[in-house]
Parts: sequence; structure tokens; C-alpha cells
Amino acid sequence: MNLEELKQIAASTRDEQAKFDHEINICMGTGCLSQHSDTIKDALTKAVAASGKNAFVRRTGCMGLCAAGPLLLLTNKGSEHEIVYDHVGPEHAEKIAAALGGAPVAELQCDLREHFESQVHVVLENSGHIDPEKIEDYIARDGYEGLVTAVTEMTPSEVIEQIMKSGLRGRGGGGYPTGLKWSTVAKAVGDPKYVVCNGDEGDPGAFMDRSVLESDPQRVLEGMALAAYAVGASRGFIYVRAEYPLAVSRLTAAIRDARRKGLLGNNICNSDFSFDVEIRLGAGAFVCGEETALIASIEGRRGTPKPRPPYPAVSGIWGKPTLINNVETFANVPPILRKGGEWFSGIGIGKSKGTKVFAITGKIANTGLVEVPMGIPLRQIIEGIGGGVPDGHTFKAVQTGGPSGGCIPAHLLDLNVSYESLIEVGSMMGSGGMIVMDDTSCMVNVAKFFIEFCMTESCGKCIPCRAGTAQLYTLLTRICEGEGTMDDLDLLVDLSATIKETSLCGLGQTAPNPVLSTLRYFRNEYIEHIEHKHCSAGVCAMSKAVEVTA
Amino acid sequence: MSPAPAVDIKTLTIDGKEVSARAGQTILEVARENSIAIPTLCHLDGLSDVGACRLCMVEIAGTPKLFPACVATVEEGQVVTTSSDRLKKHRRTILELLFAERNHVCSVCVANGHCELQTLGQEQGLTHIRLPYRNPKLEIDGSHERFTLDQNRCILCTRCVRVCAEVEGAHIWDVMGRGIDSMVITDLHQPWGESACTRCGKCVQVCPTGALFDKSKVGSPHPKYPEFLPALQMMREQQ
Amino acid sequence: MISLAPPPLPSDDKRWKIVNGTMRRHGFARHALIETLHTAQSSFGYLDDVAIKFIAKSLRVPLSQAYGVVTFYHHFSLKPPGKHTLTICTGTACYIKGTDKLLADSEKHLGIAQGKTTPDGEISLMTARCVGACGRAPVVLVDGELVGQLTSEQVIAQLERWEVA
Amino acid sequence: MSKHTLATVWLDGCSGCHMSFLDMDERLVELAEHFDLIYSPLVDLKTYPEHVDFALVEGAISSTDDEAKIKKIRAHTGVLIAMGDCAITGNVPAMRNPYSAKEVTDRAYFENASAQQQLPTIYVPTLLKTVRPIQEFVKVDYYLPGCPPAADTFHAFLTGLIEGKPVDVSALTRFGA
Repeated sequence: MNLEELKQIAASTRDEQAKFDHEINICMGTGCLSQHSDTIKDALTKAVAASGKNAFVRRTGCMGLCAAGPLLLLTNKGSEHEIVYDHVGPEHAEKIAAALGGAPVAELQCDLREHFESQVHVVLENSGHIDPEKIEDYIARDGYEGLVTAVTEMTPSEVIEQIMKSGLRGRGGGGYPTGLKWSTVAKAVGDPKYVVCNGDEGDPGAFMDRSVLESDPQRVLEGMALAAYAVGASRGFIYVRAEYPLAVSRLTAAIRDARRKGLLGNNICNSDFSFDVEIRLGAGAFVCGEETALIASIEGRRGTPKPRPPYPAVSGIWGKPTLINNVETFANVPPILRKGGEWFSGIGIGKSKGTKVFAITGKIANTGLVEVPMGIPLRQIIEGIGGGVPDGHTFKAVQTGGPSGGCIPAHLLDLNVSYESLIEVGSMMGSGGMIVMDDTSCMVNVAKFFIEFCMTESCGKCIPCRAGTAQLYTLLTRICEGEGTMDDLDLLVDLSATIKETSLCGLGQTAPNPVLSTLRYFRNEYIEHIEHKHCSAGVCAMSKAVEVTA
Repeated sequence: MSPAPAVDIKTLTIDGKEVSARAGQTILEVARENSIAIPTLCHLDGLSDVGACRLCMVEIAGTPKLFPACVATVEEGQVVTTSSDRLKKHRRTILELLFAERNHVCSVCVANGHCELQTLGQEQGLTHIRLPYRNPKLEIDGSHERFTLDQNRCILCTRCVRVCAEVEGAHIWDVMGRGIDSMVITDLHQPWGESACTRCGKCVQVCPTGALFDKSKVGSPHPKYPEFLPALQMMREQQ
Repeated sequence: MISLAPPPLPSDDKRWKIVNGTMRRHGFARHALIETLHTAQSSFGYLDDVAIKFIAKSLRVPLSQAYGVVTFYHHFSLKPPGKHTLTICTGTACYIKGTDKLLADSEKHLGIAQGKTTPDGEISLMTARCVGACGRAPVVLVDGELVGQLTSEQVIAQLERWEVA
Repeated sequence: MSKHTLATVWLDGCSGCHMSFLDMDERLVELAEHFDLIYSPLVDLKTYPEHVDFALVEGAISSTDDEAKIKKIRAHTGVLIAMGDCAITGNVPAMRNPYSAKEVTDRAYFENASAQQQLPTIYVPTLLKTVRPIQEFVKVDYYLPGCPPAADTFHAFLTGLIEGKPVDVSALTRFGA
């Protein structure tokens, strides 16, 4: 494979698609598939054939607006304009086919212009537009151009330079500069070296990585191959949660296709560069998102973290230099190589460059996946793109950064989202989950929920995390049952400090965050539970309510 | 005769005392060589370090982070503090967490007077536990002909696991489950007496509490002698 | 050097050959433990002592270590699952959308706690930490098939359909 | 100089702490110059006085009766001292905690009773679900761990109290000492 051959594949695929007057993309991500979007595709294919329209029906990955699924995206030849249909069923197939070329079917048309138009798609640029199981679709949208150009025309250090210039930072939560990580692994002495894609998306309420893997798996493989070329690795692992069967099957197909095209395997582009990827299945342990635990798991052991240093960049899998990046980080790499690091650093704010994919869920109108430029006001994400809190309820807080992040109250909604600004208000970027809570959510109960999560996901190796999260859970349960005391609040703070400062890994170090941030912004709710034995959100059942004497 | 290899010497300060160390040494090693006490529980000379108990956390000037002295290596010019109000508070809280986690009843324990947890509690000025006791219901395994495992007193330091795997080479011990439900086990969570145990007793000697004890010592003092480990290591290297 | 012969297959059940195949593909290396456990779990539905012992001995992993791995990861189960499995997602998005009630009502209806199987071996009630379909919260898996935006009544109706059958 | 009033209380414990207290022997005479023992299992007073300067409390909180007592004691005491491991950690009485109260009473009044197998219905207070240390119910001013704390520990501690210089008891005693 060389650049010319690649461009030929792209051109012929595009020509093939240009033969059609209409292109109908049907979302077959996990969300829409659960509503049988596969049957819609069959029905539509039949209806189109019967109608005699010159249209092409394609299976694609996620279009983002999962709550309104099944979704369908329609484009007409010669027009940039995209028409989105929501809540589509097989019964609509004939109507949709009949309307092709004319006015869209009004009752199906999704009128959420603001939702779609204020987003900037880099990572999701192909999601909803390509068939995730057709490598040609990816190539037709300039896929693998970055890799082929890099391998045939650039040195590894030139690749790293572009990543450095882009300002890309780890999207898994830490925000560590990606270029710096790559150059550390490149400089590390050891052979072989490994590249690992962390797809152990454990944050409940976050599904960015699943969506990318399901919608555009080749992009992740290309990102990994570019990383491998840059750091001198020959073997890669993608660690995916076993809970994501569709992502696993699409990745399996993608790896097979990339090998067939010579984009993975030995002597890629007839160069000395060889790289291949294996899938490793997670087995239900959140802590395996932590780098050293992930390595232990890939090595077939209990996923317990190890003290760092040594860092995986120096001593990772089987003691060899190992580069670990998350799915979204790798997904950002191909366009950076294609368009240049400077293009990427032109998006974003301060030290937070590029875009970020968020999964917005909870008490929000437009549940789903969005991609926005760094620096966007939180309010625009929640009220604009997300459509605000539905059913006449009022917004109370949004939890970012997953179980170990923090909640952000209403008065901070004008915050510009970046790694730094979120930490300042006591939360963090995390992997990109955003859980919206309204007046029916009890913040003490929310804190208890997150601590219960951290408690059951603690690996148990270090004491502060193992026993500390269990104690936090006991104290919070006591408060939620109306049996807490004001002294318990001091104990919560004291215990949180020890867990944060002395735990071995990131899980424990961040586990108390939900307690601390709810105590910071919603202390009144704690006091209400303790002194008045009352939960105004109506969530906590107070077993020891104050008896009212007549 | 070849010249002796140049030794990379680092100079650093621990608790205001200037000390020198070989590159690659841990802060704990250097502190102990200089008679500076740092509390430890999972660390044991002669076993690999896991950095699990977090009692040996120390401060290093220039960063708010704390470092486990058992695995953090010395650096030139480092300024280390091994005892501060902040560290003492954390150490006490960690010990409280341990005392409240399972059922540690010192007064009726075979290790009373010879228990590292009990001693540490006293050294760190622990007179009571602020946290609610969890009081879990746990097993006592008396199936072994010579020894007993009492889960009530286990603090999951994993010394038994490491000594069995690293020194004895049998690896009959490991940890099952995770989080607060973690438990040391023999083989497939079988009774100890039915496992492939070699009966060497090393695990009993390294156990810091009364979780592993010699049945013949019930009712009499039961000190443990883990000092055999470095000696054993030395003898092996000499041969 | 002492060499221990690999253990024979536990029985002539063809599924052991599949398990063995995974180990062979990885050259019987120790690091194949989790991959092999995945194969065994999906072949048999759970992992019993016979399976763990066979895999551990084949890969030369100490028994206690293998057992430690099996019990560390929540995906692995030591007990056979029921004929039907209802898995309720307890991720954050589902929690905010009231999944705790779905779980409590299901537990009450079946008279078993989460993670358990009814005494007649018919229905297992499991929980999952986010299946990544948060857009459809609250989400349950009905015999592995994802169903979203469910109410307690719908879940109980599903359980009743299984109970009648 | 007026004397301090002193109480000693026996909740769920073995009375070992009281025995050890008495083990101060002749030093008790010297202490009596500073303390008036006005309420104790050792003196004949049935109700807790309106105000006591210092109270040494032995034993854990096991029953509704213990709970009521410790709350009353706290309300009428200046300085409350938890005496011995039962009061501080639950100790031996708390070894029943992994079991339910019913399992415990069944064991005592049925399985191990050879005659008259029945639950007492009067004079015996209801057991709490778990036995807990006193600091879980009331504020404790000082802790004297030990099973029991040694006579020397008592003496050093009480001398410190008299002199208004509280002693750091962790140098003298510990859990299980």
C-alpha cells in the first residue's frame, strides 16, 4: 500500500457512492439497535427498491442523540444539507422512500438544529456517516492518509512533533500531554515496546469510547498504528470491556480488514515498520482503567495497581516500555497527522486544545453524545445542546468526571469547560460523562451512590481506599437514614482527606470527590438530613423521622 | 584487577539530618540505616514491596503529594519529612480504619503483646477509634494440623502471600475477591489443611497480627520471628 | 529440570477442546489466564473448581492465584446461571433515572437478592455497572438483549412471562 | 481545698477494670484526699447524682438500659472517662456483633440451658442490635484503653487530673494491655 493506492481506493469508493441521488444512513449503534434499527434498514432497503428511487441505504454507527432513536440521516446529491429523522420505525419506510427527492416527512423530522449545529466534530467526524464494518468507507473520508503519509514520508520524531504541536492531552481523564508521553516511550530503552488502547470505559454514565469503537473502529486502529510508528512499538493491545459486545465484534472485523489491506501486520507500506493489534477483553473491573492495573490485567493477573514510578512508559507490560492512551485520544490522532498539529491547536482554549466528546445523561432533554470545542460554556452544553432539564423541573447540578469527579451547581454554569477550570471548581474532566441532576435528585444520596460504586470497585490492595470507602459509605448511609450526627460531617471530611492523600492509585485518590463537592455546594442538604430528618428531594426514606406529638 | 565500579552516591536530608545513600535505595532503607523510624506494616525486609499499607508515607519538599517510603527511591538534594502533624493524622486514621475493618479484640488475641498492629496503634497515640466498627462475620480455619488462620485478625498486608510465593516457592496463598471483601485464601479457597501447604510455617512467622498462629502457642506468648528472612536471603546468595 | 505434563481434559465434553484451543493459541502462556477464563465462562456459563483447576494446571498458574483472578473480576461467575437472566444496569445515568427502584422491585418480586438465582434455577437477577447505553436509561438486559427506558411494571411483567413459561 | 466528686460506672463489662482500680491499694487512700467517690458499684447509692465532676465508665453499650444510662451519666457529669477496652472498643462483649441478637439469646437461653428453656421477660433489658463503644453514643473526654488498664495507669492518670495536667496515656497503656 502506498499513498497513491490509498487515494485510488478512496476515489473509487466515492465514485461508487456518487452514483446515488440519495444517501440514507441508519444508526446501528447499541442504543438504536436496542430499538431494532436493523429491521428498519431491511424495511427501507425494500421500500427504496420498490419505489424505484436511486437511493443507497447504509448501516452506520452512533449519531449521538440516543434518547430520540432510532435515528436516520438523509442527504441528497448536490446538497450539503442533512435531514435527521428521529423515532423512526419500520412502518415509516415507505413514507420515507416516497418522500425522497421531495419535501421531507414532516412528522419524523428532528427539529433540534441547535443540538447538531453548535457541535464541532473531530473525533466523531465519521460517526453516522460511514459503515463501521467497511474499511473503504473510512478510506473514502481520508482515513489512513495520516498513517501512510507518516510511514512513507515522515520520521517517527516528526510524527511526535506534530502531536506535541497539537497540544493534545489524554482524554481518559488525566489530561497528561500526549506528545510528552509518546516521546518518553520513544526514548525509553527496551525491546519490544507496546502500544495499548485503553477501552475499559468504566465510568458509569459515559459511553464515548463505546460509541467511537462501534462507529469508527478504523480511526482508533490508525491512531494506534501512528503511535506505534512514533514510539517504535510492534505490538498493540486494545483492552475493551466485555460489556461492549458490539464494539468487540466491530473491532474484530476492523482488525481483520486492516490486515487484509496491509495497514496492519508486517512491513506496513513496504517499510520496516510492522505493527499488529490484539483485543483483550475486560472482565468487569473499573480499576483496570488505571494504567498499572490495566497492565496487570493484560498480563492475566488481578487488576491491582502498583506504585508509580516506574511508569508504564519505562516499565509496562512484561517490564517493557508501554504507551497507554485512551480510545478518544487515539481517535484524535489521524486528523492531527492529516491536517497538522497547528490546525488542532487552533481549536480550544488555554492549555485545553481540540474538542471533547461528552455523554450527557440524567435529567436532560437531549440525552446522548456530543462533541464540542474545549472552552465552550457549560451552560451552552446543558441548556443549548442538551435542551435543558425536561418536564418543568429545575436544574440542580451536573456531575462531571465520573464517580470520582464532582458536581457543579447551577451558579457555576457559565464556566468555560477545560481541564483546569473543572479542577478549580472541585470536579474534573474525567473521560467525559456528564450526569444532569434536577430538584428530584438528593445530593447526599448521589454522593452515597458514587461512594458505593468506588467501594465495590476498590481493588482492596491499599487500606485507605479499601476500608475508607466502606466507612464513607456507612456514614453516608447513616445520614440518608436520618441517623447521622453533625460530628459525622467532620468525620467525612477527615476520612476523605486521608483517602485522597494516601491512596495508592487514582481510584482512591479521587473517590472522596463526590462527598467533598456535595459538601461544598450542598451542605444544606446534609444538614437537612441530620437535623430535620428530612430529604426534600424525597429520595431518602428516613427510617427515624422525628415524631410529631399532637 | 579491575577498578571497583563507581558507586552513584546521593545526598539528601531526612528530618533535617543530612544523609547519603546509594542510588536506587528506597527512602525507608536510608532512613532506617540512619536510625530514623518510619512506621511500616506491609513492608518486611526480605520480601518484595507492594506499597499497600500507606503507613510509611512521607513528605518530600516541593510537592504536596505524599510518597510511600518503602518504594520511593532517593534523589539528590531531596528534603524528606517522615513525621509531621499531617502524616501523624493520616497514620492514625489508617490505623483506625484497620482496627474498625474486622474484629480485632486484643484482649483475647493470641498475639496480644506481640502484634505489630497493636504496637503501631500505641506508638501513634491511638486511644480510641472514631469510626463505626464494621464487625463482619468471618471464618476461622483450623483445618491445618499445626496452624490456624483467623480472618478476623487479618489486615491483608499480603506478607503470607509473598513469603509463600517468593521465598518458599509454593504460592498456596493468594487474595480472593476485591475491595472490602478481599480475603487471603489457600489454593481454591479450600481449607488450609487440605491445600498443598508445605507446612514450613514461614507465613506464620511473617504475619504481623494474630491472623496466622501456631496452635501450640495458644495460651502462651506467641512472638513471631520474621528476622529469618534477610538471613535466609544472605545464605542463599553466599551459596 | 522437572517437567510436568499438562493435565488431561477433565471429560470428553467437546467444550474442553474449545478451552484448550484458547490456551494453545496463546502458547499455554501464563498471561492467557483471563482470556481462557473468558472462553470457559462463555462455553459453560460459569467457572467451577474443575474448570479453574484444569486451566490453572495447564497454564502453570498457582491455584490460589487463579482463584484470586476469577473472584476479582465480576464478569466471572462461580455458580451456574439461571435459565433466564435479568441484568439491571446500575450505572449513574440509570440510577438518576430510577434504576434502584427497578432493582428493589425485582428483588422483592423474585424474593432473591441481586447476584442470586431463584431456588428453582429459573431466573438469575444480576446487575451491571453501565452497559454504555445511557442514552436509553434506565436500561436492562433481558437474556442479554438490551431494552431501554423501562418502568418497574414492564420489568415485573417480563419476570412474570418467564415464570409462567 | 474542696474535693472533686468521682463516680465509677459498670456497664457491659466484666468488672475487671474496677478490680484493677482497686489494685491501686494503699494509693487509694492518698487519692481519697482529692476525690469523693459518690456513685459506684462499690458504694450504696441507687440513682446517679445530679452532678459529678469525674466519671470513670467501664463496659460497652449492649442494651437499651446501657444506652439510657450513658446518656444520663453524660448529662450529669463534668468529665467523662472511658475506662478500659469494653467502653472504648466494645471488646469482648462486642464479639457477639457478627451474630444477631436472636442468635445470641437462643444460644444462651435455649441451646445452652439444660432446664427452663425460656427467654426472660422481666428485669432483663432489650439487647441492642450490636454492642458499641460509648463514644458512639456520647462525647467522651478521656480514654483509658487496656483490658484492664493497670493500677499504675489509673494512678498516673488520676494524679494528672488532680494536678490539672492530663497525662498522655498512650505511653502507659494500649488496647489489650
